[in-house]
Amino acid sequence: MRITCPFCGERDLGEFTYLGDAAPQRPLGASGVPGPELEEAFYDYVYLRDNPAGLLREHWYHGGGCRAWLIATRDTRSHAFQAVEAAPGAGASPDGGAR
Amino acid sequence: MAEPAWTEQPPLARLIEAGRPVASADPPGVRLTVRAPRRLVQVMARRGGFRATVDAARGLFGSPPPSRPEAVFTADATLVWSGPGQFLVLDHAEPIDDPAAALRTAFAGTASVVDQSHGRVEIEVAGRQARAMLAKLCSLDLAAPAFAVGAAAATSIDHTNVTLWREPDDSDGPVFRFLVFSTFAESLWHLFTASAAEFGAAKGLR
Amino acid sequence: MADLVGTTGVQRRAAEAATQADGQAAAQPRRLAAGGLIDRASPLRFTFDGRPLTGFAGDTLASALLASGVKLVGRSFKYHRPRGILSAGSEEPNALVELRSGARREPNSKATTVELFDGLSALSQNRWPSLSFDVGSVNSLFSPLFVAGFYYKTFMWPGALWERLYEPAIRRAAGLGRASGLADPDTYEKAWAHCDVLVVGSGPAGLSAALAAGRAGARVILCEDDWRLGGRLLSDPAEIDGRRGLDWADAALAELASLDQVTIMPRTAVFGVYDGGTYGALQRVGDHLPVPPEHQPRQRLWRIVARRCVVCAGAVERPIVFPGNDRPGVMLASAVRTYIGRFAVLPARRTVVFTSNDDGWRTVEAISAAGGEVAAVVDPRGSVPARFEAGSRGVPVIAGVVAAVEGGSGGVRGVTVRTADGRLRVGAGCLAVSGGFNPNVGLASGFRGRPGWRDDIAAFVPSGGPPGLRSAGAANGTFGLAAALREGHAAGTEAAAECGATGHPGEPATAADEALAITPLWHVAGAGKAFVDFQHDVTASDIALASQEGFDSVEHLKRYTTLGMATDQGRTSNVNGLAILAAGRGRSMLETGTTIYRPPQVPVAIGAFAGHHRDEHFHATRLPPSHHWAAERGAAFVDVGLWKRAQWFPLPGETDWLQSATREVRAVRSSVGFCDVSTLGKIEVCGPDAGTFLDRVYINTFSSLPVGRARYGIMLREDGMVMDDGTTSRLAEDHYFVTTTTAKAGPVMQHLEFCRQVLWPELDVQLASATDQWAQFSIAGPRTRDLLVLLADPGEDLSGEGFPFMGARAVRLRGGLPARLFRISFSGELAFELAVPARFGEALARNLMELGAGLGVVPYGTEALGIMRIEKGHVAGPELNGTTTAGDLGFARMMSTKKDFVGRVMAARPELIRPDRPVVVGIRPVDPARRLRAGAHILPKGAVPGPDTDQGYVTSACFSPTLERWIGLGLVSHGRERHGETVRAFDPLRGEDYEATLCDPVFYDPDGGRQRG
Amino acid sequence: MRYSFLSLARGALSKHRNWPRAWRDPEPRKRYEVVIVGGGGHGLATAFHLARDHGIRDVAVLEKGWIGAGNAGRNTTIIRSNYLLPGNSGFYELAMKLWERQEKDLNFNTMVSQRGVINLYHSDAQCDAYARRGNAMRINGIDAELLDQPRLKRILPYLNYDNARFPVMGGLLQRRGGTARHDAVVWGYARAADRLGVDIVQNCEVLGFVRENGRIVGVETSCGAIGAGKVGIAVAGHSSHVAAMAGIRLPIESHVLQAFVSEAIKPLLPGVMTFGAGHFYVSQSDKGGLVFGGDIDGYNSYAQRGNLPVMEDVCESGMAIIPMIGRVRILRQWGGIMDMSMDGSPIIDKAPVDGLYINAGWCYGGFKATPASGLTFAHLLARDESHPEAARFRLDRFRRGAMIDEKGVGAQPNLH
Ligand SMILES: Cc1cc2nc3c(=O)[nH]c(=O)nc-3n(C[C@H](O)[C@H](O)[C@H](O)COP(=O)(O)OP(=O)(O)OC[C@H]3O[C@@H](n4cnc5c(N)ncnc54)[C@H](O)[C@@H]3O)c2cc1C
Ligand SMILES: NC(=O)c1ccc[n+]([C@@H]2O[C@H](COP(=O)([O-])OP(=O)(O)OC[C@H]3O[C@@H](n4cnc5c(N)ncnc54)[C@H](O)[C@@H]3O)[C@@H](O)[C@H]2O)c1
Ligand SMILES: Cc1cc2nc3c(=O)[nH]c(=O)nc-3n(C[C@H](O)[C@H](O)[C@H](O)COP(=O)(O)O)c2cc1C
Ligand SMILES: [Zn+2]
Repeated sequence: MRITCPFCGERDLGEFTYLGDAAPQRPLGASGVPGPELEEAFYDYVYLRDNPAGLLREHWYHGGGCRAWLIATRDTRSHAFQAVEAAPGAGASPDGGAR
Repeated sequence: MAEPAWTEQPPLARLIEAGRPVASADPPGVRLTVRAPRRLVQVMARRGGFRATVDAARGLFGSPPPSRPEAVFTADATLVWSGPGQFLVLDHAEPIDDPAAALRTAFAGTASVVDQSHGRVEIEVAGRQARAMLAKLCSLDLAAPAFAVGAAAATSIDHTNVTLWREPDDSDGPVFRFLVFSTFAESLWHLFTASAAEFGAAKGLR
Repeated sequence: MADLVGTTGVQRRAAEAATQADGQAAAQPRRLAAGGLIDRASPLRFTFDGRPLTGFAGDTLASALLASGVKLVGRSFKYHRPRGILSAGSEEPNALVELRSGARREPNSKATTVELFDGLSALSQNRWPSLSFDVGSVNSLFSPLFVAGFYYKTFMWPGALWERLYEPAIRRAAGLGRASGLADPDTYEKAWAHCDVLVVGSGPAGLSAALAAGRAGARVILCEDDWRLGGRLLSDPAEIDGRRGLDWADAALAELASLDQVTIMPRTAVFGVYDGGTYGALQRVGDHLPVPPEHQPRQRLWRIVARRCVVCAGAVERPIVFPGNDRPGVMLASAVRTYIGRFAVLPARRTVVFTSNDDGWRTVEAISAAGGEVAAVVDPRGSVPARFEAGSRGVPVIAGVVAAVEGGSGGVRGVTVRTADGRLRVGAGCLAVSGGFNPNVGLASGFRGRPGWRDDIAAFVPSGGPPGLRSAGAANGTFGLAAALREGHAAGTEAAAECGATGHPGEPATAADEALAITPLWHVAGAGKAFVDFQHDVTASDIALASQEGFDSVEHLKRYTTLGMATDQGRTSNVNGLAILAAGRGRSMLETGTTIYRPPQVPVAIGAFAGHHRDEHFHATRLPPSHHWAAERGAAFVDVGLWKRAQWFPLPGETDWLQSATREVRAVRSSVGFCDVSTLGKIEVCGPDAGTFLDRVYINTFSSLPVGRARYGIMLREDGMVMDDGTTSRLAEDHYFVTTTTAKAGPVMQHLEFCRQVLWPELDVQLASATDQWAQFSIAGPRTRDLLVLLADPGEDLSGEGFPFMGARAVRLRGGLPARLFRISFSGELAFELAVPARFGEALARNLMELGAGLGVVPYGTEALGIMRIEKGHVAGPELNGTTTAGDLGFARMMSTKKDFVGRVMAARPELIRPDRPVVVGIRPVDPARRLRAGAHILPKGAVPGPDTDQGYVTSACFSPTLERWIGLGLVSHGRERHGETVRAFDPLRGEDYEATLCDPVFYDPDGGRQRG
Repeated sequence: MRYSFLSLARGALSKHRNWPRAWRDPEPRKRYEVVIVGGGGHGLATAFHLARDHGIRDVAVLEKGWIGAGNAGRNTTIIRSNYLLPGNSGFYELAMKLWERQEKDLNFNTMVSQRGVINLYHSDAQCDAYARRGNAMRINGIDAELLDQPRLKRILPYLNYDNARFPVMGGLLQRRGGTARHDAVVWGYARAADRLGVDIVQNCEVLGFVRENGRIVGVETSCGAIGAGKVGIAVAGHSSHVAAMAGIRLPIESHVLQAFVSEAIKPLLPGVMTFGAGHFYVSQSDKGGLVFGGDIDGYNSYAQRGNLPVMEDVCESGMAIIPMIGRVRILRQWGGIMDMSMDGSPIIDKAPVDGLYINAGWCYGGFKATPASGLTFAHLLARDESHPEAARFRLDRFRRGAMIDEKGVGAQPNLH
């Protein structure tokens, strides 16, 4: 399998590690003091997955390369990649110019 | 009272004396050289600070740092891309207390600066058969057009991270430079020499 | 080199007679006097079952055996039937041998692909005591019982006998060759290659494809399994562009060699296609030599990254299923042609050709041209195809089918032909069979694709397939030479264009067109065993039985009968089997379908996939800065992840580790010692938001940590379990220095990058791994300060006030070396961690030894380190086992309630805060002399062992030199309330069962006075 | 017809013309009391136990392909009960006891072969961890032995003891562990269930569920709608896919696990061995092939095939621990779709929707579970309450925090 890192270009699967579905959003990411009221939301975030047979947006880490976290769109039936973007905070971004 | 003696341990020195013999070819197909340590500083642009970092670097080195996987050769330094928004500075600046101090001031507020002078070992792989030998270690396409002089990459060899770039060719072929993690250096050196053996390899320190 | 095109049969017979005269060739009675692509100037000696034989350079083992008149080569899997050589390629099901001897022995080697070398030795397989007399062949007497799936129906009673009697018997009977049982003495390599167009196969189609793509300017790699390129052109007379096929091939190769964008790889089989245009290929670097050349591997595994692939892998001829079709001497018609044309071997003087298609008639021509006698051509279609009339003049043609074969292990003696009006017998030493051709669709079906079916050629052909891959030539069902040339050229041209190559591909080569006319004939019913899968002894009636019992989906058929599961993967048998199933069920071939195609196309040695990763090079080795110094001192080393760490430093006279470790601990506790802890993960966390960032990843707070101070911290996974712990120091407003455990350095770095890049991109933080930059030593013991003052610059204030407990800052050492000093302790002693630039690590060790000599300084290893942390009650790896919460480890109160942090919410789930959870306690055996072992379980005193009485276990244990007894830590239910309680330590695995007392986990320096002192 | 040596001999005389189908090929009826989705080992075993233990014979097993087309037909056949944690120990030991009597239960030789399973250890820490596990097994009445190096050498003399990267120190042995013939297990359950009246319907894919005021009352299939009193899902790698048809999200990801088989060779390895310092486990099939595998590929997949990095990793480990297999050739490589749960342990529970029951989350360990999975799932379907040995496999354990995490890697399926 080959993954095209937006920073490094096309690389072999061996350079990447996988985390999984990129859809779940961490409840209350930024600030504030979460309490029990968030348990359900966190349970969903940590444990439940759509696990589709088809297109999946997923987190990959280019640990064997530039150390950027990536968000790839891949078909889980064919392994074919449709797109690979950088995670919002990869490099120095958010940034007007190049990363 | 005895003063402590701070003799610096040159990288891989032991192995190059005790390296296992390899087929001799004349001229050798591959030349493996462990480069003398240089100042090595990792510069990481702050959030939204890449442009400012580029300007600061231009001021320091006379040319902008790489913003793509490239190595920039300036008058007295080599700037190697090491990831998005960051690069490595390799030069011969006088070893002072804190090698990174000067750069830290220069990049104050625009980039974070970390000294890696002892964190990596610089190895050069050159010679007619350098590419054939590296094909055994490196999954990248190092052929001339695909990996031109000045191209750089952050990749891995034997599951360990390396930074590599291509220097201008010399009389008998391409020249590649690697930065490998110091604690992995001996392991990788074995791999390099074993892979070079069939082509006849010359090994040395510089 | 002379060849046989143009020389007539008469000349040939004369020539043969001539060579029979001089004895040399008599050793090879079946060798033709002239022709073939062998080098008669270099004869090669080899042995088969110990019998000395000779062949020539350019022979395969099979061709040399045939030349020497050897017919019987092996025994079949189940019935141990005598078998000979069926094919001339990697589809061979019968002629399997044990190649080479000793540690280099290779079982199941196909004689038809083994390149002959001088001194080669081969043994026949799966027979005892000998090939000609094989006791196992009694199996065939019981063959009425040994039908498909018989073992599922019996051997059930008495149950106990299965493992003891039946199964061992089955196992011994099964299997084929014997593995060497010795470590493989040869080396293997792996390598990467990149190209635009990968061409698989170098027959007319492959050469045309490579030429077209190469001329167009694409980067081309041409892989050919065979050592000589040319494909069928090596075997069949042909005319291309007005010259001899072979000459055309040589010219094509010369042109390809002249294109520097083209790489030609002989002896290289493309065995599989993987995602993203990655192809696996095996290069046999040294297999054609007795031993590989120095510094060269036996085989090299290539990962070829290709944007396009043109598969020109040709087609495999299939036999016809009829009674006795497995006799030695029954061969594929095209194989007979190959032995004649390429190897100058005439398998037998008299041959019967049995064919259902035109291609068989080429064999008739070839045999006659070689001076052999075609006793008869049996073709159910009856008439002679027009274009073969000339070549087969005078050969008797019989409209019928072969219904029986005479002969035994000695080989074919004759055949019985069934015609419309009765049976007749024809004597012959060889039966050449052609049931048509199966294109090699394996690669094209590599992604579990299903091939399509073409009635006109009665064969499965590629349909769809992996992205970027296309097939051409016989591999695509295009059997005619002219068509194969055209198709190959077209495929190469398109592939190159798709890669952006703009050059001119030149013109396709031309040849006379000859389509394959075929009337499929799968199975000739009749008395006697008719084999479908030769190697696994699957017969036509096995297939009927499986179908009758409901195993009629192709996959059930395969699994029930083992059809196509042998080392040839059914290349000669699958389609015949499917056809028989289809006929029986009245289904079409397409409805019936094929089983799934899987890599590898040709079996690949496990060693090749391993490459150099074996023995001590299985994984990379990581060495801390003081490694060589420690080695000089004779330290014992232990593997911790990839690291080699000094475990203890034995002194002369010390006989076991406990003695050394105990001494080291005592020395530290009474004076001072040091330990290289550089393996701890070190991460520089920089940027204005570094503090906030750390607040969110740790359960406790770091934004409030003053510059110059260190703090112990714990981070959780999002599921609330403890992930890692370590000390973090604040070196500047915007600069923290985080340390992780040795094991978790990588995962923590990845986690922090995830937090930085994905969870909180708004935070301005940068992360850098500094693990390799610093040599960090722990220096511990009451005299630590006395040692440090000798080392540190006089200007540095190391007093209790000047450098308080948990202080952390950059310092300068005597001689001007810059360093970092942290006053942290995991031993319960006054202790510092001192970090110097890594290349000064050895110097630091030497200096500490010299300067500390007067203080009785000792270096200590991981054993002493572990003992002291247990004495002090510090949790480590065994307690941070991924299923413990901060509360379990006694850090409940460290969890800030004022902020969000990773894992906070999930950590509050009811089951994770239950009062009866196992929590960290101290444990010591009641009997002070008794050894405590980690892994022992804790039960209530006197309780009967059982799921309900199992209350926890010992996580860490050691002999405490300080308390002079074995102590340990454990995770025990309600542990905190039970200090002082006597429990049962139950360790049946090591035959131990004793009483122990639960206690406070901090055995040493409970009030922390010493480490603060 | 009963299977026995006698019947086989009789068959021989009649040229085997009178062997009946191993199981019928029925047209699906309009309605069944219980419909099981998935004709793998678990689905078929469930049907068998429903019919035999609970007298519920109005049962259909719907299989989208051929029975055993999924993981049951492609697994490396290892059976063992050497688990550490409460919940797993009892359950897998129940399975082991059922394996030991399976030939009798099914009148089918599934070749259960208790040749032993050894997990190697390479450090003192690993040794202690195995001691903990082995002791837990003993406490649960399961056989376990800790082998030191000398004893290990006697059983596995050809391991790389001399110049291994990671020293081979010993192993944890479960003698009762071993292998069973995977396809035979499927066929055996199918035949036995069929003889009790269960309809096994192949080439019948479930495409959706039929609901009546909130309750599941049947399934939509490629062969039309089929009514059901209760529906049990046992579709392994497709669990999320099928559960989604009922609007349910599961704590499961589907991942590909590869396996490999070598050319057949004469007996070489006695039992099952797993390499603790790499990713490699191996046994030798009755046919003589070395059947081996390692870690999952690590990315979500429904493709039933894997890639080279894992294949190389597995072979590197194999060579490292058994240097003599270097010249043994890999014959075939395949993959299967694992239902990897968030804690590495299975789920046997009622679904949040009435009338629907879930059997999933088996990861790469569900073959050995097959008999117990069938028995306990049948119990749940018949009685609407968990079988005591499966009581901890409830879906709500994640919400409560009662994960059963043998590896301690947390909610990341590709690490289990
Ligand atoms: C390579 C590999 C090695 C393994 N090794 C081992 C091992 O050594 N030991 C061990 O214990 N376990 C092992 N496993 C795991 C084990 O095989 C599985 O956990 C177990 O087989 C799953 O249960 P099952 O047999 O019911 O699943 P399956 O056999 O997969 O049955 C599920 C069935 O449901 C069918 N299905 C899916 N969707 C639908 C639908 N919509 N409608 C109808 N039918 C449908 C599928 O076609 C399939 O036949 C291994 C798995 C693999 C892939
Ligand atoms: N009935 C017929 O008329 C008939 C049938 C089949 C072939 N042919 C003849 O065969 C030729 C067809 O040409 P072609 O080029 O398509 O086939 P070919 O058989 O001439 O060449 C195929 C080549 O591919 C190689 N190969 C196969 N698998 C490989 C792999 N996995 N990796 C590397 N190499 C591999 C083989 O060693 C062989 O050299 C024509 O001469 C045609 O006349 C004729
Ligand atoms: C225990 C076991 C043994 C196997 N032995 C063989 C074998 O000897 N020959 C063979 O061709 N395949 C063998 N296979 C692989 C199967 O042919 C098949 O590839 C696998 O079951 C996956 O099915 P699929 O390839 O049809 O998808 C074996 C599989 C298993 C699980
Ligand atoms: Zn990258």
